[in-house]
Amino acid sequence: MTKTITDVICPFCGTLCDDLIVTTDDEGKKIVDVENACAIGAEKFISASNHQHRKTRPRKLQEDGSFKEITYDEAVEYTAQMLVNAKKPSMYGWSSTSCEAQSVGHEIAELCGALVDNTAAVCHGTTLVAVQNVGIPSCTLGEVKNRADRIIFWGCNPAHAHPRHMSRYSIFPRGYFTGKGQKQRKIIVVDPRPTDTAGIADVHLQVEQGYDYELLQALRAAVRGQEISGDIVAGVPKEKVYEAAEMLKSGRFGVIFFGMGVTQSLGKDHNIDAAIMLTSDLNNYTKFSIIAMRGHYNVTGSGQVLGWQFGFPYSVDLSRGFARYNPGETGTIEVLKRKEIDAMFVLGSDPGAHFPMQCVKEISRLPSVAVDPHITPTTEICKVHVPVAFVGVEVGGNCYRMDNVPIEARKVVEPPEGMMTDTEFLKAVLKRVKELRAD
Amino acid sequence: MSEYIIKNGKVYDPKTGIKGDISDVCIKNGKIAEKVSSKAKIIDAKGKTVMAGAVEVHAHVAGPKVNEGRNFRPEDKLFTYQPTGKNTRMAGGFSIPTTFKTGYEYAKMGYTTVMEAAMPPLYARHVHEEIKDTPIIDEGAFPVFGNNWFVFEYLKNDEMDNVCAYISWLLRATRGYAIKIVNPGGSEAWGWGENCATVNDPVPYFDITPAEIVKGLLTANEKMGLPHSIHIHSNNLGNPGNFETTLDTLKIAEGVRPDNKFGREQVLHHTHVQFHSYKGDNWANFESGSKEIADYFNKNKNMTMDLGCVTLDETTTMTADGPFEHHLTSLNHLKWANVDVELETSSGIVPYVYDPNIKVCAIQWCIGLELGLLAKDPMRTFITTDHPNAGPFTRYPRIMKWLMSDKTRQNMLKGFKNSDKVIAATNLASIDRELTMYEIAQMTRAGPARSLGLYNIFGGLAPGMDADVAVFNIDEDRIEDPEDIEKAFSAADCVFKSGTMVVENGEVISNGNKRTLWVDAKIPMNQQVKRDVQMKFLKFYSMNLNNYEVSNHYVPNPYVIEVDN
Amino acid sequence: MDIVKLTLTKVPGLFLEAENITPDHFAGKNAQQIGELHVHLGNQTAKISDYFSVEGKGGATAADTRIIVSGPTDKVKYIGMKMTAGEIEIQGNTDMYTAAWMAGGKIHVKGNVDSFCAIGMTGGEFIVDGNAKNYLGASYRGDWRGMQGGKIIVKGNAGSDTATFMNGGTIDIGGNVDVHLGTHAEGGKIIVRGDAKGRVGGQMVKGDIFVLGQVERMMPTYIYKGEEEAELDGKKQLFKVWIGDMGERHGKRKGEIIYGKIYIPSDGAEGIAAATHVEKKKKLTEKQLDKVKEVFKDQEPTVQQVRTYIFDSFDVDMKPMQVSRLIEGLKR
Amino acid sequence: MSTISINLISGRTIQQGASMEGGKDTEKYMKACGIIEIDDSDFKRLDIMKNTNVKVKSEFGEVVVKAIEATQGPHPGVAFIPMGPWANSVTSPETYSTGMPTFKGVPITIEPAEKERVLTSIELVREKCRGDE
Repeated sequence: MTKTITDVICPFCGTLCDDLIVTTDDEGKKIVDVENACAIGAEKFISASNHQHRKTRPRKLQEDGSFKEITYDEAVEYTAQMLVNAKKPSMYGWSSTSCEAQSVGHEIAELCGALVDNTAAVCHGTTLVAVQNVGIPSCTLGEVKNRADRIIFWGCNPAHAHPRHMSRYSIFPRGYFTGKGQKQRKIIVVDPRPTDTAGIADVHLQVEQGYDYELLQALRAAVRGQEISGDIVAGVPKEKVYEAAEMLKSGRFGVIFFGMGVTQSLGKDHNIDAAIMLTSDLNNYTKFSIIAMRGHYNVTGSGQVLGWQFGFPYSVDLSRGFARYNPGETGTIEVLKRKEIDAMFVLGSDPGAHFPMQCVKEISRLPSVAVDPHITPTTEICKVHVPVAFVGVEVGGNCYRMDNVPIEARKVVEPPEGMMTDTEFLKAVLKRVKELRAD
Repeated sequence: MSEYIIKNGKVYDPKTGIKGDISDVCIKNGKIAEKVSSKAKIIDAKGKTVMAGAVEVHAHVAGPKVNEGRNFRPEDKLFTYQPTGKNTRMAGGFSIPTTFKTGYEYAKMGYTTVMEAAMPPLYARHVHEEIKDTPIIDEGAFPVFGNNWFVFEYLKNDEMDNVCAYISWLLRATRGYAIKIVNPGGSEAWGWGENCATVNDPVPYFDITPAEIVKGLLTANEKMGLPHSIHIHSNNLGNPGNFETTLDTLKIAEGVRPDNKFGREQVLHHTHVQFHSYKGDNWANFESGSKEIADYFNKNKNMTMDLGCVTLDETTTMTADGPFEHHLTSLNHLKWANVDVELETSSGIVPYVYDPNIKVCAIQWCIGLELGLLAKDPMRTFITTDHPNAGPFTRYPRIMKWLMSDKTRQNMLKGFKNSDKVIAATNLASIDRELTMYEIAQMTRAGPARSLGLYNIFGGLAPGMDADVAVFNIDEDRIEDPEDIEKAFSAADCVFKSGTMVVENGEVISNGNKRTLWVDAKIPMNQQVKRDVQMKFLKFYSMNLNNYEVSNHYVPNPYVIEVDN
Repeated sequence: MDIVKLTLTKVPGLFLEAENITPDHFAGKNAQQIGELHVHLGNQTAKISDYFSVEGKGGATAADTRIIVSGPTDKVKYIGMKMTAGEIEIQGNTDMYTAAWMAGGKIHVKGNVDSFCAIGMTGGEFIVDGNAKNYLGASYRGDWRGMQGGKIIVKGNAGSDTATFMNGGTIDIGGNVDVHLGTHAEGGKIIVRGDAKGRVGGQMVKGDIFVLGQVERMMPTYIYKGEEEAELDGKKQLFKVWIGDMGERHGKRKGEIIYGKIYIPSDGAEGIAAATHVEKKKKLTEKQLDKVKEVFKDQEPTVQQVRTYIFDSFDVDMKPMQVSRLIEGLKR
Repeated sequence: MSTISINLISGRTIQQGASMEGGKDTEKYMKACGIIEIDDSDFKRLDIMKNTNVKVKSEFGEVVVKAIEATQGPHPGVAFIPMGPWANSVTSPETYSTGMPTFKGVPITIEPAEKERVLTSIELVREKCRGDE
């Protein structure tokens, strides 16, 4: 007999699908089947279940470059000592874990005077900066499904990065006021490449890479009926800009989804700033919203927990006993580049794979701990690797979707024998940190 | 649990009718007691004021829009931080403090129970996560119902039983406390960029009017016998001339009698009335409508209100009234966040600087205080700032000072840049009433507790009630400088929460044993509502029904008010 | 005026935060008392005297106090933060937030400064002989009040995001600036004596920007308005004037809409008009252009086809956007 | 055969996502991310065969990846490496004080390197972090 668990949350991307059906063997130990998930989500469940491939105990890097197995207690001790003894440790990641774990991590950071940062640093951090400059008129994904007749994907490629986004929320679903589904919607894609997402668009504006800001401001001018200089704006003919502006204004409810194409290109927060202001302007003519296509399944949650505990969504510096924030100074990339920190703790992220190599090298130079279920480039260069159970597969916890809607992840199988969850590991570190600081 | 006896203080307690007499207050097993043993710790309150812990009826302190406000205003934190203490986490923020600071600051002012004023049901889990991280104070949250598609459809079809069953289900699913209505119909209209400016503007595509929504929810509330009445923020907030819409809304409750077992005497609570008491038809001839509102309110005893006093600070406005915030950003050009929530509500956030040198801001300041002074029954009139909309809650002591001292008010009035114009547009200059300490206790303790249906446990010092007690270093008969009022109420001498001393000499010494209040109305889900809920989740929500309900571990220490009608 | 001499004697391992180095904090204190003031390194608290030698004493008031900082102060942040009066002279380089939220007095840095210097400045004078990095005279994150008053002079270059949310005051850059100059500005005056990298005055509501060198690529939302006389360095000169940002809201004065303005000297402004187009490093000759026209006559070629043809035939490696423009041109 | 200059962007692909969740120490991850997608016209300029290894160089580093035909093209003048350590060996750490590196829009050169091997992610970071010390 197998067991079937419904309404399972997918712990991969910020779309946070919550309709997965997972079938396990009768002991609840092995996953047999995953329904409704995209290829990536299914892979996550199946690979978690493949125990042979995983490390199940902490490991410590030796002089010769090899790893030696250590106990969880030893790993807790190393981590606590490292954090307590550092003058300015960084605790980075937090995006592939639950809000409960984040909360414990923050308490450790507060006691140790650490920096706390999540993967927004290399993802939607500049979005958060733009929101701080000009706000963000937004809505939940259900609003998109029920009302939207204009969908813009700007610098994002959901066909690859958020595979079920288009079918669940944005292009295909039929909602309360959108009974005709895709037929009722006009899709615009702005991307320097004719991506697979662009393939299903009504209009593809092939923007010159790195000039989104110019195009966005030109669109804003066009929406206002103002003049634009030059015949071609950022690779797009002027007439097309005016046409696009008309198309946006003529809808009843529009949404701009945007991704790394604007957050990581030249201009960064300015691109998003302009996109938000375009959305804001359009509300003088019709209804418009804008939503960031957040990557990690709980990077949004990390921003929320940091927000209510410290008041800032990422790159929070607690070193002075109070919270400060300025990503250009306190961001993990900056502190690694400038060599401002003296220890590195990573949980729920893989900077080794996703940071520029200069920063990766700096991590490998520092006392460091990586907490990750997988073997990753980060675990490979850190001094200690602590494998833990998979959140959303082997342990539950709260997560926040890209539109900030909280959904509680479910546990579907048991972790391998004797493995800790990240919350348990953090609680043990917190306890030890308190003891060390009391001395 | 320790016993305490607070001796020799001047006690102000509407519950027992003590009006400043020297009296002892005993605390035992977390409750107010008749007497205590000789082991009781003695607190000498000679020359000091003793009151029950205060009850906040309306503040935005937890949830998605509060947190968006925090995250999108890093500048609100600049130079405000208090470092980690022996018993406290680090705490910062001015207009939208962190959860820790929220708990500490309320407690320091002697507040022990706080109601979060607007919880979008889809985000209930978030609200409870924040409440869980807010130390000391007991909290509840009001889910919003005034723009809910289920409510629209049932009311339109006149299916009152289904409305009640749905409300009961949603209160349970969200662990909510009361029926909150924000800009009825208008926030749904905002889904199309529109609004309902009067009580008779139909909601687009739903064929129902704000008046019908309010009437329907009010009827349901009394039919269910919930502890609190409907809690309403009516249409047309913040616009010149809106006092008429406010009166139209209040009239819906005319003649309706309360029906509940909690001692609640009103059928409608109108919140932050200051924002709804404007005359004139544009910002140039903008003036106070406080007299008209207060007159109506004084005559009709089945309603309560809170003030929403403007404190003349730089703050952050946030409301489930989406269209209003869009209007505001077009006036002040400051950053604007908006979230429309599927099938349920909308919301918006805009920072705002209430500059005393701007005529409109000064008039708003007058209106809030006028309402507090013109309202004759302090048991039905509560001090709020609609935190953080008209100002942060940390300014309550300042509002108490203004209400208690005509001199400070007149000095303020004279000091405004547009003093003459402000005086001409308002009534404040001609009001010399000074509220008494007893009236303050009514407005901040007994009144709100009774209005919330909690007067048997909170807001008073009768034996058997929860031992929420605050001692302030002030003597009503010996106030030399009105500034002393603000000083005393900003940092209580000591505060007890459920019998635990949480504040001593103005400093937090314990994180107490915080509880979450929610209402279990116990109306079973009928087949029709069950089917409707399943259908709407399948077709229109973006979340599965089975992932919607807030599970118990987000409410680790619940205080469930059971309704047995 | 009393003088305090601080000399950095110990280079910090990480970065040092020294917001206490201001005339406001030093006033009324002797050398020993000044040495007792705190500096911070990560989560550690130390004394000024742990890192600096202190000579002299503070004046009676901040205005009577002059501080001279020397030594390798490259890794010292926050010098002069929130200062209201007096003077600071820094002999070498300093790190971030020098002169942040400065309200009065004078700071003179003889070397370079890092990012976020003079953010939220409301008054006083901040002079840098070397270069400044990014966000000079900008606002703190989220604040709509950037530089509101005072004067910033940088003799070298400035980085990106200079003068974001500027509302008042003057910024004078001797060299070049990087991208995003005067974003969201709603007042104030910016002078760039070298070149500006691009995105000058993006989302500007109001304010004046003078660029005496070249603007690499003018925003498409700035409109050329013709020549106008304006005063610079005390003399009237003729400038070419662009107004914008046409995508942004603008206020009115006496019924007339007030735009942000970019001034470029009329003489030597050659190539500015061209700057609105992409730089033409690899250009086709007229003859080659005719050839391309002929080959693709009556066709709707893709960028890829044309680009490959040009590369194969003439060994010219054109950017795709140039090619796309070329195709647009061919159609007309 | 020749060296070409081109504008590099990086980003997610579904193969990158799936193989990453399958394990970054696997061959599959290298095959999904240790590649560079190049437009047809740029292949011509480069004058190499498809599916051969190339060396990508920028101001910030260099890496060997396999050149494949653009899957979401045409995008002449733009090359694409899926996000991962290969892309990050050459991306720009310049943040303009926003905390965000410039992962998209990095000027690079591509030269043929048929004889050189594409390293796995683990080998790659090991070499970069320990190799040069």
